[in-house]
Amino acid sequence: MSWIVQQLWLVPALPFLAAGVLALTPRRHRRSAAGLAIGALTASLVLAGGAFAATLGQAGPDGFRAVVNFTWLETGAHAVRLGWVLDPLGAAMLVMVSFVGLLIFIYSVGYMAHDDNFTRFFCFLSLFAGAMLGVVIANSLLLLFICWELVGLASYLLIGFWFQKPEAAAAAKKAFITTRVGDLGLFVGMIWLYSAADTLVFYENGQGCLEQGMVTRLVATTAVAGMTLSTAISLLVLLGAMGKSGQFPLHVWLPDAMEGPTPVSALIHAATMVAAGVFLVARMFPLFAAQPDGATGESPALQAVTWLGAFTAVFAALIAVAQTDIKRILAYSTVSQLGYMFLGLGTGGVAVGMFHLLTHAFFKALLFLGAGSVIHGCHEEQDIRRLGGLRRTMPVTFATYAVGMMALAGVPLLFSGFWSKDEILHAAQGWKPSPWPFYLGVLGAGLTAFYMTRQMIFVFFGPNRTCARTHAAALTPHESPPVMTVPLAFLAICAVVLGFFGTPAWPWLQTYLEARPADLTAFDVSRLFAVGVLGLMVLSTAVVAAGLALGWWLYGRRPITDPAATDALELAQPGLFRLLHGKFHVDELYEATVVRWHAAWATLGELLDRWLWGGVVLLVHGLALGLAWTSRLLDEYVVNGGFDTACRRLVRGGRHMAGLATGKPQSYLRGLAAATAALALLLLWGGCR
Amino acid sequence: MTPLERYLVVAALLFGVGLAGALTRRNAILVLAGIELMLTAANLNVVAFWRHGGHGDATAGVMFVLFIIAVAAAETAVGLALIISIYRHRRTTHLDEVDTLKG
Amino acid sequence: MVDTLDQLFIRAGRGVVDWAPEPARPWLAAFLAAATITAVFAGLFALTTWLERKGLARIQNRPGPNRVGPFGLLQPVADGLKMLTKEDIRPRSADQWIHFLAPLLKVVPVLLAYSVIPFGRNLVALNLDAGLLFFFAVGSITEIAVFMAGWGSRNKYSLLGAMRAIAQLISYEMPLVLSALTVVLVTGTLSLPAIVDSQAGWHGGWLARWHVFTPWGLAAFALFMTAATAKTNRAPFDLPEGESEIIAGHLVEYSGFKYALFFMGEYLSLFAISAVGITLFLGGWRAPVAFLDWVPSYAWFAVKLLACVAWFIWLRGTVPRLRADQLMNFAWKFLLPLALVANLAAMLWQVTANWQFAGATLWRWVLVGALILVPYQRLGRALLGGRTEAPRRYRFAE
Amino acid sequence: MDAAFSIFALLLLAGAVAAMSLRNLIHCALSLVVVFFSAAGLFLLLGAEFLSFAQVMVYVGAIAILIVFATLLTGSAGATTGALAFRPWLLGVGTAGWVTGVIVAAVLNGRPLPVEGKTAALPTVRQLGEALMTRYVLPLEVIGLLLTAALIGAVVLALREGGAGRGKEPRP
Repeated sequence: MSWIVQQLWLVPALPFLAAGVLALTPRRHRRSAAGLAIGALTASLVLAGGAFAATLGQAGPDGFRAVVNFTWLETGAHAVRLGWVLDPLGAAMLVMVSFVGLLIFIYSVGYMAHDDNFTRFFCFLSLFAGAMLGVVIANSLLLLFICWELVGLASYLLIGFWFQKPEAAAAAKKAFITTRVGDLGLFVGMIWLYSAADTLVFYENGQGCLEQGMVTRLVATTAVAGMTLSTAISLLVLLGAMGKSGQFPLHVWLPDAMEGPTPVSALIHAATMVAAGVFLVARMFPLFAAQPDGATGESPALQAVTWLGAFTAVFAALIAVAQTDIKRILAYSTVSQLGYMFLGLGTGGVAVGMFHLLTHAFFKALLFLGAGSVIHGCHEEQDIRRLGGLRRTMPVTFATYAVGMMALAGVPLLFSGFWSKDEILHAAQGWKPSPWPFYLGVLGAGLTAFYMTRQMIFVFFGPNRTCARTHAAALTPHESPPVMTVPLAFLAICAVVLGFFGTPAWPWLQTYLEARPADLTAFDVSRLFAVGVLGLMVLSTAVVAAGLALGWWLYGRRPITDPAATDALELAQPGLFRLLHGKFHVDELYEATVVRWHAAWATLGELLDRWLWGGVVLLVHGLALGLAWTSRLLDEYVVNGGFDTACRRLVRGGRHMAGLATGKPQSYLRGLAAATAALALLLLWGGCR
Repeated sequence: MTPLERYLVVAALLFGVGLAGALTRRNAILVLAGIELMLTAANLNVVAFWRHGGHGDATAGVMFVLFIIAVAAAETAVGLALIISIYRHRRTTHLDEVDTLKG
Repeated sequence: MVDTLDQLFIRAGRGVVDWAPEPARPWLAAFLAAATITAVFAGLFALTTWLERKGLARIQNRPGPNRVGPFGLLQPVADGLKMLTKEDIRPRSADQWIHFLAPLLKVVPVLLAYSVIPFGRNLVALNLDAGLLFFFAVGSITEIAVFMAGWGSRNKYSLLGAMRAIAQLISYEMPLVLSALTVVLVTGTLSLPAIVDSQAGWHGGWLARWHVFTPWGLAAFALFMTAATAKTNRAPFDLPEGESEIIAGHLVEYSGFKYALFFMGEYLSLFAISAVGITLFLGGWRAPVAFLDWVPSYAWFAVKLLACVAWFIWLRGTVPRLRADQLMNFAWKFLLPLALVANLAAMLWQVTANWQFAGATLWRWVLVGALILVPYQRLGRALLGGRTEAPRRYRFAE
Repeated sequence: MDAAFSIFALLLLAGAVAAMSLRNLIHCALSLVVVFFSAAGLFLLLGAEFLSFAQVMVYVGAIAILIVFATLLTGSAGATTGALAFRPWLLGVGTAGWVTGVIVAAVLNGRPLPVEGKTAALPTVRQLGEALMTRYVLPLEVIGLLLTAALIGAVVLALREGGAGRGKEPRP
């Protein structure tokens, strides 16, 4: 247990500390705030690098894994244990998150220069970074869930950073609530797992819930509807992952999250947070992949992941084709790529999914930051129809954006996107249960190429349409300052370089993540030309070329000059274009069903509250009042009245009797004599005759 | 009328006169005198019964009357002392004026 | 012979009574007795008035009444005539009834008292079982009479005199009764003839066993006689009639026959009380010594009676009058306690009666004597209140 | 025998009526004496000789004098006190009449006593003495105590409390 593993908790702790300090610093210390945030993250990056180096050296039987656990909460017999773990999966994510985060921190110093809530922004960013790093190293599902919620909080705060804008506030609420729906699934799954496995720690020398002994026990018991317990829990965890990663039913919040500042979109909605869902599935992979020993074929959970991923990929790609906002196109592209990652996980396992996640993180961050510098340059203009012709005015942004676009589209050989997508398609091709995910994957790749070229042409080629805006004087777009363009360059380089680590010829990353047999680790170009691999590469290249050509043909030949001009695709397919532009009206669907249903429930509740409970309260109130009144009346007239009259009569009677006591002894004597005589009379002639 | 009844009737009449006096006279002393009369009537009754009412304990009647006489003497002494002290405070012996114990 | 002489009167009386018809016999006997008693004592009254005036005179070194009859013997008749012929004044504002009844109530009870006194051997008008009690009961009526006299005459001084007289009478009744009680204690009976019989027998064969010859008897007799003088308002205690005080006290408004009646009542009560004294202490009609026993019983009684009268007259002549408060203190603080002591002495005498050893009687005398004398000396000293008598300086009358 | 009884009874009732009705208090007191005497006489007739002498001695000798002294001390001697106002007077006499009526009625038609006739032997004074000293010794002691207490009480009550009563003219 090396020093680095012991101190691994510092990686998330430093950004948290920075967030705490920044929260207290007054707004005017802008420079020191940025410095503190960036410093903390660089420290974390160094530590992450150290940890990564540690994992490289010693490859254990199933890869390097070092665990530190401690008891957090002791309640009688039960003890809730937390802890952190260092393994290849975690190490890779650590490095990716802290490196990309650092670049985005530096970028946002320039981007947010004019904003007066500068320190607050960096405080939230540090908070987010800390939480994300926490998710990565967590060895217990509970600790993971805690950091997962913090990440959700950070995303809410960052989306709604410009809370003055109503749309931003609404978007933040939407994001938070939709992810909460997913988190609910994760939460129920967690509790179910705890009740079944009696521990939430992943790896604890044998007793951990992801270790073989516990997993076989979970698989053995059948939970609800014939599914094994592990499958049921995995599906619930998948629900959480869908929420956070914006998969099909719960993807609506991601496009609206673009209201937040662009570095936020880049960091959270491209690179890290959305990747958390995929990471969660990768972390819980043994549970997902668990099969009752007799069964064959894919485990139901992984089949679900695959189908979900494939469908979302195509679905999002279709919508992206018809969008006009530069960041929304990228948002839908992220949703689509996440679909691909799930597809990779479902068919190829952790290594395939993670490889695409890592590559996607870099080039998607690059694209977002590029869009950011475009918006920055064109004075907050986001509608691509009002952009155009920025090739000459923003050359660096154009160049880096082009690299990113080609990586995303999957231009062969040089760019990382091609290699990671190829791995997924290869795995999907070999997927036994059904060939359809492979076909959807190929279709998605083509669509991706098409909408990226559409966006490139609209934004960078054709005449510059910004000056057509009415009110502003001719605002000439200008290139972003170096503090923004340098990170772009770095990211572009990574987008290219990272691809080479996972090619079939030298699958280092896969072996690193899944500890494949030793022979595969050597560099061997010949594997490239294996029959299946080569054929697939040719197919995907053809598909990408087709997409590019279609894009250029539709938009490149006659770039539009009037922002109000109708879209070429719309001319071709007006109905389909409107459908796609309307995002399949999923929002309206939700609006119509969930929101109204909720509203109905709310009004019902309100009515219930007003009439039923109100009525009861009123009733009780009336009762009490009535009771009080009657008791007052009773007291007033019956008791007092009766009592007083009785007292008065008594007093009067008393006074009469007092009359008897005249004070004159003779009257007493008279009475006495008369009475005795009467008594004598009675006795003598009365009874005892 | 048997001799006994004669004595009893006389005693009753004496008692009645005594009571009438006690009830009607205003002066406290006379009320006391009335009471004395009643006591004498009672004594007369006792002796009459002792003498004529069958032989009973030979000395009972006499003893009884002796003690009554003694008590009557004590009572009169104290009564008159009271009357004198009342007179000294109220300057009057008229009973109907001494009625501060009125209810 | 002695017996016939002794029983002379009784036999005569019985003879007269036998002569009367049967139903009236008790009435006649009663009348006879009453008549003789009244006659005898009225006569004695007259004699005593003379005797007193003569006695006092001789004491005061003067001749006394000697004009009316030989040696003034008819003086009482003269006085009587004077009383009868004097005008009987009645104050206008006087309360007639009470004024008139007073002297009557003075005399009648005394005469009643005589009925129980045994003048001679079975020479007693009424031998009552509770004779002594009768005597005292009747004696107490005189107080009512004195009050009626004092109040009836509607005179401030007579009322004052009456109040003083009544106070004196009541105060001295207590010692009188208690000293008589000593004798009752010893003899155990209230009837006077029985008391006389209890004094029968002779000491050493010759001296009579009178009560007076016992220590307690002597003391009781002295007390009795003192109380008696006070009871009859005589001599040292004659405060009510004392001339120096309020002249005739409650008798101020009386004159003529009523005054005479009062006077007679006074003397009669004197005789009565001394008669009782004699019966109680001096052995009634018994002879003092054995060998003189033959003298008839009534004679002895008469002698003793005269002796007592002489004693009273002598007392009147010599002893100065007492002041009112001295009178009261003397009664309550001296006589009463001594009477109680006398009772105690009598009890002690009775208790030690059965001492047989030699000199028992002497020891008993010493013991009982001491029991009487010590309180006597202490009380006397207390009565003086620490004032010692100044040495007497005689000044002979020049 | 009846003559004596009727004389005494007559004297008794007349005295009583006089005592209760005479205007002058002293006359009333003196008529009381007559009542006591006639009562003593009746006792004699009834053979209770010792009682009659005790009656005379105590009542006439002590109580009558007490009453007379009381009348003098309370200054109501000369005064002529009338009876109560008419209504209470009537009430008083009425009640007395009622009570007497009841008693006389009871006496007259009451059941005759089982044993009629005179008590055989009249007790002598000696027997009375012995009875007093044996059977009735406790009552005797108590009476002694009572009389002492009454004596002291009367004296204390009648003592002049520091001349409080002086000064004001006593009303009749």
